[in-house]
Order: sequence, then C-alpha cells, then structure tokens
Amino acid sequence: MHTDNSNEYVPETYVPHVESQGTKEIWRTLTILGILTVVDIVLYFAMPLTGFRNVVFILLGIIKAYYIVASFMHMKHEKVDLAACILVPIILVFGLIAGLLYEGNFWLAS
Amino acid sequence: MNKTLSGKLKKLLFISSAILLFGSANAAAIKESVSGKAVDDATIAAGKTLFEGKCQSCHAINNKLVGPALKDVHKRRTYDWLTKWIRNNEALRKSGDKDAIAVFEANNKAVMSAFTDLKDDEVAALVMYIEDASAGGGVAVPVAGGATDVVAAPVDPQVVSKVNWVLIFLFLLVGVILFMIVKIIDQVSTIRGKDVIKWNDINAIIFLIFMIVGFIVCVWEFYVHGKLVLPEAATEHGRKLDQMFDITLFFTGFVFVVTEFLLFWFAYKYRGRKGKKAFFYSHNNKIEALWTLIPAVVLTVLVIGGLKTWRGITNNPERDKFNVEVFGYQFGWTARYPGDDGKLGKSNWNLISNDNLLGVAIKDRAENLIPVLEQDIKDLEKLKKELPEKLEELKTTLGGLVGEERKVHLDKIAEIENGTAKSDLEKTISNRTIQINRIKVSLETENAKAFYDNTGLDDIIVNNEIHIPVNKTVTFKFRGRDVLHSAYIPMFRTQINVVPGLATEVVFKAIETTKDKKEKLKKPDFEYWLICAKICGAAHFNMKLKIVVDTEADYKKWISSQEGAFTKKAEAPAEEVIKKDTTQKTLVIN
Amino acid sequence: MSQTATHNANAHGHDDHGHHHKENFFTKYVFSQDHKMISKQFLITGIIMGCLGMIMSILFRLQLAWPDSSFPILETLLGSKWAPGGKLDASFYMGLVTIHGTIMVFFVLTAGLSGTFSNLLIPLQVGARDMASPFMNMLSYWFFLASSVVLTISVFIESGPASGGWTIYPPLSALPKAMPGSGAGMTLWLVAMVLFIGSALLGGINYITTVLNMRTKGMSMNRMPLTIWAFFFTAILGLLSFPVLLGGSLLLIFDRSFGTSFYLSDIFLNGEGALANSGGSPILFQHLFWFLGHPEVYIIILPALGITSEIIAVNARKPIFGYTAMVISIIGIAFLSFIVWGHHMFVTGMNPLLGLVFMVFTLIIAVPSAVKTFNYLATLWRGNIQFTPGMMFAIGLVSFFISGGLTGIFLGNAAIDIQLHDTYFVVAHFHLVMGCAAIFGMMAGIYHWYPRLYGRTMNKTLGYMHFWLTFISAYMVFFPMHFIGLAGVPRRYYQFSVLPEFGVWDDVNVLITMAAILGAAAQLLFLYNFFSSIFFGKKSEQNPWKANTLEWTAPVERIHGNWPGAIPTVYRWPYDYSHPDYEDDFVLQTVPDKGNEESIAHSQTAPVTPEKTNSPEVVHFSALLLRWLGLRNA
Amino acid sequence: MSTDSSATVSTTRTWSGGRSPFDVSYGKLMMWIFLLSDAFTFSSLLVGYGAVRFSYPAPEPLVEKIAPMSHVSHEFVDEMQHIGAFSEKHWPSPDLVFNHFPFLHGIHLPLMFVSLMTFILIFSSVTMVLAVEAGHRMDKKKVGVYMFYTILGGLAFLGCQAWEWTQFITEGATLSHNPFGPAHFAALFFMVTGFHGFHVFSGVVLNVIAYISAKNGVYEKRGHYEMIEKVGLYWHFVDLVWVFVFTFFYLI
Repeated sequence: MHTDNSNEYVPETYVPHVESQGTKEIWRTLTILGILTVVDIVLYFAMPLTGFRNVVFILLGIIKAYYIVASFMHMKHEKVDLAACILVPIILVFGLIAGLLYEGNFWLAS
Repeated sequence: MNKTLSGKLKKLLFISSAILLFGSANAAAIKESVSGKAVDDATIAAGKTLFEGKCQSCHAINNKLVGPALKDVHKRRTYDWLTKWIRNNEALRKSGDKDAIAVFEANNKAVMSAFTDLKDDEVAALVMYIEDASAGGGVAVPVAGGATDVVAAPVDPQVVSKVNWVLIFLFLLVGVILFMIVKIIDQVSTIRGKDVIKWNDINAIIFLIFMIVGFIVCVWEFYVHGKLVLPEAATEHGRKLDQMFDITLFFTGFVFVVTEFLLFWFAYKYRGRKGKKAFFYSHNNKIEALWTLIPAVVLTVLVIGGLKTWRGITNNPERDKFNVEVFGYQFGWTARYPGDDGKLGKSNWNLISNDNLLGVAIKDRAENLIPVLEQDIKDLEKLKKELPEKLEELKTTLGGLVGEERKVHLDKIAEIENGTAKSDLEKTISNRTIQINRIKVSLETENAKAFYDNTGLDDIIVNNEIHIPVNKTVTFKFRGRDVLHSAYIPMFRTQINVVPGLATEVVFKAIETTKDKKEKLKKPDFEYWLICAKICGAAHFNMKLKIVVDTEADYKKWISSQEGAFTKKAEAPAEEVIKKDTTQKTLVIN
Repeated sequence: MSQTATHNANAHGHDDHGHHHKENFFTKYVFSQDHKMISKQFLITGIIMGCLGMIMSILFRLQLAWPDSSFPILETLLGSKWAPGGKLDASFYMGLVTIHGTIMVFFVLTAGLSGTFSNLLIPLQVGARDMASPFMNMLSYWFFLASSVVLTISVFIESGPASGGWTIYPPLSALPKAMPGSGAGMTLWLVAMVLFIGSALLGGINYITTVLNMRTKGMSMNRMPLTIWAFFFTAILGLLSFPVLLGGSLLLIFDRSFGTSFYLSDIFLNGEGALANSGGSPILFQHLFWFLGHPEVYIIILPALGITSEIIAVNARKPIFGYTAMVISIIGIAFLSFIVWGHHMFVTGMNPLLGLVFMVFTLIIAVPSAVKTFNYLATLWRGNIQFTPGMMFAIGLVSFFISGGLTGIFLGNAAIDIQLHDTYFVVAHFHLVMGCAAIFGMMAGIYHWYPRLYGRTMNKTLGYMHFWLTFISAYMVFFPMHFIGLAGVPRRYYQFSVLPEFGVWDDVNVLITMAAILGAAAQLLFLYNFFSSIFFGKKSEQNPWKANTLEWTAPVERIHGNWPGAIPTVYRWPYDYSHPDYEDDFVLQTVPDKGNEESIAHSQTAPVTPEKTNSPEVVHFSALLLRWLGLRNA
Repeated sequence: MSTDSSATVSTTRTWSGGRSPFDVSYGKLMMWIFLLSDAFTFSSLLVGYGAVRFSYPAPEPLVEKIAPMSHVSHEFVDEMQHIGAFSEKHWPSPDLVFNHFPFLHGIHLPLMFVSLMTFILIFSSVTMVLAVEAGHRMDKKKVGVYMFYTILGGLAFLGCQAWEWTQFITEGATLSHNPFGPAHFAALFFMVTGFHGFHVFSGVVLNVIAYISAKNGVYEKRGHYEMIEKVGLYWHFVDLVWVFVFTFFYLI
C-alpha cells in the first residue's frame, strides 16, 4: 500500500468492486412502491377518518421506506453490520416521538 | 451572620472599597420636598412601600436596571412632569413631550407600566422617598444591600483604582517569585542530572494532606454553612421532599466519603517507587457484577421513593379546591383571588390594557378597549404619514449637534431612511388590528356568553402580598404574558415555570403560619417569598412577592378587607347591578 | 489483501491534495490537512476561547462578590454602556453569563476537547495515516473557527450579546424586544451555532468513519484503547443529537425573523401584544434543545473519561481494570443519554407523568458512571503510580467526577429537583461534573500528549503548581455553591439582594470570587508553560511515559502519514502494563505474542489467530440483528 | 511468527482491523453516516410538527358536506370557514386544503397533485438507481442518459412544489397566517416542505455535477462509478423523506 520511504499521505482509496445485479429488482421495487402509493390514495377515500386509518398509513409509509432503503439504497446487499450501524440509532428517535406526542396531547388537554 | 475567613479576607483586601455606608439614619435626610408636602418619616416610609411594590422591579436608586437609576430624578425633572410620567407615561409621550420621548429612546424603548390609579398623596410620597434616598437618607428598615437599599455614592474611583493597581502589582510580584523558584529548581535539577525534589513522594503526600484537610473543611462547611440552608419546609409535601433529600444525602454522602477516601488513599499508598512493579490484574467479572448491582439496588430504592414523592406532589387529589391565580411578568408578580362567587374570571391576553393588566374577561372593558385601539391605529397611521416630514426636520436640526445627541439623531434618521421605522409602525398597526379582530370575535361568537360570564367582576387583584390560610390545600394557578418565569417558593418547596400559553399550577398545603415560623426561627423579619428562578431579563434577580400564611380567621379578615378590582370604583350603579346579578346567578348554580 | 487500491480522488473530489510534495507556510500551518496540525489548531483556538470564557466568569464573579463596589477599570475596558461608573450593567451581566456558558460548553469542552484529541489520537491510536477525509477534517476546523469568530464578535456589538442563558429558552430569545441581548446578539448566537453544528457534523462523520474503516491490521474493536472508544461514542452522540438542535434552532430563527410562532403564545410585551403569535409552546423548544443538550453533557465528559482511562493505566503502570466493563459503560451511558433529556424540564411545565419516566432513566444512568469510577479506583489499587502532571489531572478528574456526579442523584430525582431546579446547587453540580472534570480531562490530555504534539515536554514543576492551584481553587469555588443552592438562591442572579436571607452569602461570594481569581491566575501558569514549551521545552524522547499505544511508535517529526514505513500491525490490547512475562513494565501493542504467555488477563492479550476467530467481539450486535431484522447476511 | 500472524490477521474476521468491516469505501460510509444524521434533522422537524399537531383537535370529517366543489379560491375558503371545516380551533383536513390541480381550476381533486409529485420523485429515484446500475457495468453512455432523466425528475418535482406553494400563498397562507386553520399548519408546511425542497435542490445540484463529471469521463478514468452511487444514496434519501412528508402532511 505504501512504499517504505514515503512520507506522503495517500487517503485510503479502496473501493470494492460491485457487480451489476441487473434491473429486475429495480422494476419490481418500482411496482411495489407504485402500488402502495395507489393503495394510500384509495384508502384515503375508502376508509373513514379514524386512528386505525392513520396507523395503516404509517405502516404503509414504513413499508415504502423499507423498499427504498433496502432496494434503491442497496442496503439489502450491504453487509448486515452496516445495516445495523445505520438502522439501530434510529431507535433513539422513537423516544423523541413518544415524548413529544405525549406532550402535544398534554397541551391540548390543558 | 458569621464573620468567617472570607469575611476577613474581604476586609483585608478591599479595605477601601468596603467603606460602604449603609443607610441607617433614622431621620429623613431632606428638609423639604419638591412635592410641596411636609417631610415626615411616615410619608417616606409609605413612599418606600409604594416603591417596593411598584417600582423596584425595574428601578433602583443608584443602578440602572431596566429603567434608569432614579437618583436625583427630582432635580432633573419637574414635579409636575414626574406626576404625569408616573401616572401615564404613554400619554405623556403621545402628547409630544420631548423629554418623555428622549427617556423612552434612551432606555431601549422599554415601555413602563402606567399607574393611573395612584392618588396625589401617593405620588408625593413616592417622590419624597426617592428624594430622601438620593440624599443618602433612609427610613429605619433594615434591608440587606442592593437595589432597593440606599447605598452611598460609589467609592471615589481614584482610591479604588489605586487599590486595584496595588493588587495587580502584588499579584505580579508573587507570580514572579514563584516563577523564579521554579526556574531555580529546574536549573539545579539540570545541573545535578536528576530531580531535586522527589515529586512522586511529595505529590502523594500532598494528596493525602488534601484528603484530610478536605474532609475537615467538608465537615466545617456542613457545620457552618449547613446551618444557613433553608429551614424546615412550611408545607406538607415539603416535609416529605426534605425527607427524600435526607435519604439521598445519606446514601450519596456515604459513597462520597468512601470513594474519595479510596481515591486519595490509593494515590498515596501506591505511589511509584523505583524498582517496584505493579500488580498485573486486569479484570474480575464477579467484582464488576457486584459493583453494578449494589448501585443499581440503591438507586432502585431512591427511584421508588422519588416516584412516590413526585406522584404525591403532582397528583394531589385536592387540587382546585381553593385557587389563586399568580401572574408573572417582566418584572413582577400579581395575584388574583376569586371574589365572593369563589370563581376566578376567565382571561385572555388580548384583553390586556392599562386598566386591565391581567386581561380579565370583563365585557365592558373589552368593549371600551376597541375604540382606544382604533384611535391608536389612527395615531400610528398619522405618524407613518408624517415620516418624510420628520426626516426633513431631523436633517435640518442635525447641524450643530455633537456627541451622544448627534448619534441618537443619526440613528433616528437611519431608522427612517432604511425603512425600519415604517415597518415597525406597520407591524404595530397590524398587531392592533389583529387585537381588535380577536376582541370582536370574542364578543360576538357563540362562546361570548360563556367567556364573558362576569365571574371576573368581583375578582380581587393584589400586588403586594398573597395571603393564604394555613392547613388548607391551595392551588396556585400560574399565568404569564411575556417570557418564561419560574415561580419558586423556597420555603414551600414548590417551583413551577410560568409559561405563556400554558397553564401551570402548584398544589400545596401550608402547615405553619408566618407568625409561627417567625417565632420558631426567632427571626422577627422572616417572611415567605415567591421569587423568580428562570432567567427572564435584566431585572430577573429582583422579582418577588410576599406570601403570608394566616390563620383561618386572619385570612378571612384580610380577604374581606380587599376590594374587587373591577368593582372598586363602583360609583356607576350599572356595575352594582351586574355584581348583584352575578351573585344571584352563582347562588342559583350552587 | 483482497482490497484493490486504486487512486481515486475521493467522494468530494479534493483528496488529491494528499499528494502535494512541497509545503509552504499556508499549506503547513493554516490550510493543513494533516490531522496533527488540525488538532493543534483546535487546541489553540479552544484555549483562546477558554481564556475568553474564563475572563467573563471573573467579570461576573466580581459583580457577585462586590455588588455595591465600583471597578473603574471595567468602565475603561467595557465602555460606559456596559459598565457605567465601573459597575457591570445588569443586562451585560446576563450576556456574560450566557456567552460564558456557550463558550465553555460548545467551544472549549466540545470542540476544544474532543476536536483536539479525536483529531490527534484517532488516526494515531488506531493506526491510520490520517483521517478518512482530511479535507473534510480541515473544513470542520474552519467551520469551528468561523463560528468562534462570529460568537466573539457578538460580544462586542452595540446591543449586546445574547443574554437569555446558554439554553436560549424562548420566548426570551425569540422576542427581540424582550431584552437588549435578544436582538442582533441572539441572531449572531444562532448563526454561530449553525456553523458550529456544521463543524461538529463534519468532524463527527470523519471520526466515526476512521474508527470503523481505517483501523490497522490486528486493531480489532476490542483492542482499541479506551480513548478511541470514548471518542467514537462521543462522535456518535454529536452526530445524532446536534441535528435535533439544528431543527430546533431553525424553528427559532423563523420565530424570530419570519413571523411564525412555534414557540410563542399569549405574548404581551412592552406595552403591546406580539399578537400575531399564538398557539405555540415554549416547551417544544426545550424538548428539542435538551434532546441535544443532555447528550451534549456526555459529549463533553466522555472524551475526558476516555483520556483519563488511558492516562491512569499508563501512569499506574497497570492494565485498566475491567476493560470490557468500561466499554459497556460507555455504550450504556451513550445510549441512556438520549432518553433522559426530560430531567432538565421537571418543573418547566412538562407533563408530570413524563417526569416519572425520565426520572427512572436518569437515575439508571448513575450505574454505568459508578462502574467507571470503581474501575478507576481498582486500577489505582496496587499500582506503581507515577505522578506525572497528566496523571495528577486524571486523578483530579476522578475526584470531581465523584463529587459532581453524586449531586446529580439529587437533581435526577424529580421530587428533590422541585426545590433545587435552577438554583446554585445546579450550578455547583454541573460545574464539578462536566466543567471541572472535563477541563481536568483536557488538561491531563494536554500534559500527557504534549510530547506527541510538539516533540517537547511541558515544564513539570509548573505543571504541578498549576494542578494544585487549580484543584484547590476549583473545590473552593464550587463546593460552597451547593449550600448557596440549598438556601434557595436561584442562579443567574445579578446580586443577592432580593431576599434579606440571601445577604448571609455575601461573604461566601467574596470567598468564591477570590478562589476563582486564584484559579484564573493558575491558568496563567499553564498558558505560559504551554506556549513557551512549544519553543523552549525540554526535548522529549519518542515514548516518554513508556506507554503501549501506537501513537508512541511513530516518530516525533511531523510527517503527513504518521509512520515513515508501513503502518505497524497490532498484536495485543493496549494495556499490558507490568505484565509478569515481560521484564519491562510495558509491552507495546506492536509486540507479537511470545506464544506461551500466561493468559491471566483477557482474551485481548492473545493474538487473533484463525482458531480464535469464533470468540465473540464486543461490537457484535450483528448476530442478534440478523435474526431480528430478517436481513440476509452478506 | 510475525509474518505468520500478519498473514492471519489480515484475513480474519470482519472487525479485526486492516480492512473495512462493511466492505465499503470510506466515502460511501461517510455518506451513510451523514444521511443518518440528516434523518435526525428531519425527525426533529417532523416530531415538532407531530407535537403541534397533537395539541390541536383532529380535523372534523366533513367530506360529505362538501358537495360540488366550486373552487375559486376565496369563495371556497369562505364557504369552508362558514361550514366549520376550517377554523382556528382545529387542524384542517389536508384534502380540503391541497385539492387543486394545474389547469383544472374549480374541480375538487384532493390528493391528486401531491400523488403526481410522489410519482415524479419515485420515478426519478428509479432512473437514479438505473444510473447506478449502469455505473456498475461501466456504461458511460447509459449513466449519462439516466442521470439526465433523474435531474429532469428533480426539476419537475421542484416545479410542482413551486406551483403548490404559489397556490397556497395566493389563497392567503403565510408563515404567520392561515385561512384554512391554525397558523401553525401553514408555517410547518412551509418549514418542512421547504427544508425538503432545499434538499431536493441540493440533490439536483449534486446530480448535475455528477452528470457533467460522468460526461467528461472522470469516473471512467477513475475506474469506477462510485460517485454516482453516493449521489444516488442522497437522492434516495430525499425520496425517503418525502414518503414521510407525504404520509404525515397529506394523508393523516
């Protein structure tokens, strides 16, 4: 990597070679995302405005997010350690979500 | 007060600056007053009370706080002007009084509250107190140093600066000597080829000494300063809280002593020596588990205790039985009691005006506010239109001005030229419009009846002190109108922030009257205080409200001597009728 | 190696600069991309900011000690607006308190501490030639410098610096008319903070990537020195919490300048309602702020603890006790720090039920902290302690960490917090546990790694004097404050005059101010020692403290790339001090295993051989997650 | 021994040093970490939105009352205010606010325009991922073509957003005022979609730079198209955020 008498710093330039995996998966993901979005719109008009509907929307959102991250962002094909390192910290947001939504409700009540 | 080591140090080093003449003269320091009233101690004392209640949150005699220092203000302005200013400074400014505008501009355009209801005598007393205080006099009320106190003029700057120079010189001298010593030690060490001082041993010993002295000082601190901490809580929950504190102190104190001891003892015991080799010991999972578990268990105990105490305090089943509203603003507190009907009137910040500082929902006041605001808008529009003319005028008068005055002038010109003056005016106009709209909506929509239900008419508003009965659960409802404040009553062990837009409250039961506490502590001037603990501006350190805990009988006597805030000037029969109506209504409801 | 090394200009198209052959003054000292130089830049900027912060604290301590005296020199220095008649103006006092807090928390103890030592030590101790992206590293410093400059300028503007406290709670900070400092000063404060967040993110991304990606051969995660573990998690904390402050600040900026009212409601100020604003909640800001603010506390203290772990092990000539427990503690603290932010808000109008949850987590966080302390003590036990100046400061840190940490148990208890919130007790608590402790960690690091930075050692005698004066004065300043707080004196008070009872503390205030001045004077010794030693200090040997870690295997001369030859390979954990199998009391990480070493200690001692590869590693959530997330293994 | 173990260490487990544990270059790892951090920024804004939203009563389901929609802006708003669908007291139902479509004035088309925007973004994500795939094959021409489409998609999205903002503003919404309901509704809408739009804009700029570099053969010379991947990660992240913005602002 470095010759013995070199004092110059060369940044790590390792780039793993990635083989193309074809476009099949891309089109499949596109179909899924498209269908989910259409389902969103249909549900919006078909279902009455309830908390349950919101839960469904959020779940659908998370599924869409999964496909974007896993397929488009290539996470599915990365090593699981990378996926863990990036996804695990997201847990910390849930604390903020829980805390602040609870607070919002409290402001409503008072 | 104990003259401790620090007291002596203070004397030693700041002899000159410590010549603080605390006002202690009994007699008034002035012979005559600009108010034309006869000077007597009683009037001055009355003025002082007024000053403390209404002025001191923003003004001091010698210091600039939010407003200017008031020393010798009677020499700068006429008595007539002062009266007008105190009663309604905004009106005075609008009348085009140059001085009034100048004062306003010089103080960051901070708007002073209007005190329209001050009587002539009261204004006179207030001014007399300021005159007296400016002259270095003071009524014989012992108050510890500071803003309200009458402090002598600053020490002669010459003396102080000399003292400072001497100090700096001494300081440098000590520094140079220390530095020399270091250099000598280093030189000798270099010559000898090894350290002259066995630093390892010396430092180890100093660590040991530090520990011993440290523990002694610690005990001394607890003995001396421990006495100065808050006395026993005067509320029911406060006692429990104190208990929780003691339990925590017990555990943490134990850990503190043991760990600090071990730290310094190890440092001493295992100091490095030549030829010695440390004990290679890298881990022991059993010990790790042990000292994870023990703290965990102790903390569980504390957590459970804390949960119970906290829940007991915040989830008091007796809340709302007896409500007092405490209103925080920059920089003071006002309290509102429900009148005879036992209900606090509704309120809204849009209704705040000079004659309704808390924005209580009183229908006629709200209705009267609309034309006032409309007039305001008209005035502002006129000002806006006149801006170009004013600019011309400012430019023509600019010549000949020098120094500070010129700078202010230039600032004003710049303000107009870059459009801030205009946009400020426009913002104010739009705010006023919004306010009018909101008031109109509140008067017209279906909720109006529920909102203007007249329960507020007989509410009692107090500025000076809150009285509450002993052994009765009281709920303080907090409301603010500008920034965050924190209503902290140390003796009651209660604190909650005052949040504009969010109702907060504390529920407590006082179990000792002020009188009892005075006797118990053997301090005749002891009082319960509500102070501000959340940074809220320049005079944050100066916001307080006295709380008096009375016996039930005393409380009844006090509350019945108070007048309803909106029925006080109840000459108009119409209001009388309304009041009667409301009492009848509440009777029916009850 | 299976890696293909190709010369690419990296992602951001700038790393080609790594190839420059001739260095001029600017590329060497100013726009340097060498992590060691950037580290020095962080350190010196941090020290300068620290001096500013310290001077401010002396100024407002003067006011507190002698509230009725006049110091004409102040009028000369600050002008008649801020110190009329030689007496500090109340608004300016608030400004000083605010800027002191901001500078110390962000500029000294975040950038100055972790910026300096992360930069210096991460590449050197993990065995990398430089940071992953030297260019971004340089950028990180320049953002920091810009931010420092903006904040310093804000002190001198006409309407005064931001003065709503370093927590800048709205509405005070959102309403320019609420106090002079809430005007332009506050705007500049926010600008400085946005720049600072930029710096923290650029730096943090770099640190994390370097630790993950660029460790040398044999430097497995469980062979990393504890310093690196600490910096690693510090960077993670910063990376995840600063963005939330960014979000909060953005909303605040819009509230201030563009007429929104996220944090504003029911405002009537200065004789006029800010009436367009309604329906917001100041509590929202507090949540967003403390979601950063609490991890920030650990961003400050974790690097100091990491540095201390290293220095105590080196100078006690003993392996750090319970390496794994220490790492788990760091991880535990880092994780818990994200779910305890509400303990700053027990009495701010937050839902009391939430208070229960936050209280539980807050007190749990004391457990890993306690474990760390006990491990330090166990490391000292039966050691052969060398009292180098660095070691003195490390011991001082442990002492402060105990004293200050224990009072946290009072404050974490929601019930007791009712009485103590926003009083001097809080001031005492956090100054001990994250002020003094972290400063001592920083000092320990400076004395310890000075030879690595400048090739010279700092004067020992001056170092000891510096330590003792600082140690004693710091306790004198902050210990009595607990009692002031217990007497119910709120913090950020211009003078103690509101209640007659507070008058008894006047004497104590004088004592505290004297001690503070003494402490400040001691820092002059340090400044002299630091700057003069750069040029005149005693030349140091390559490994003056006989430490095991990799940074001491690189020559002192400044080489961009750290090691002249190949990067050393690591064969053991960094804590083989006084190993019975070796004659010396230290064994460099680069020394291969003899093969028959008695493995008293840890699996860390043994080399990683193919047979041993099945042993679990410290960071090994992969296996768990594999099943949990149902992701397929690569 | 020494050479022996050095040989063993370098081929040992993922985490034992001397190699990237994730088998990614540092640049890509940095991009991931940055995106994680950016996710927290968006989270803070969205969670703030959630808290404010929760402090207002839920929208009232009044859909059936709105029969034939005469959508000439002010009359519509007045009508809605009159029947109580819009009031300062409760959060408005988003389909009543965002129900316009360019060139189709006066027709009640809730959700249609924003769905179009969503699809535009998804398609641009697809072209992006196709560009990445082409990069893996070292197909310079295809990379160029797909990058071009991606940029086009990004610009189209920005255009849509500009149109929607314009529509919203002409109907009277500002940062401090909102005829549809609480002022916060508008303010948060502008904040969050604005911040997202800013990300889209920077994404477009990055894409343009990558596109030009690809055209000039920079990546071909370099031997790999990783830059496209990194830019792609950012672009997909923008898409990812939009999924949540869409869910929380328009659906719920």
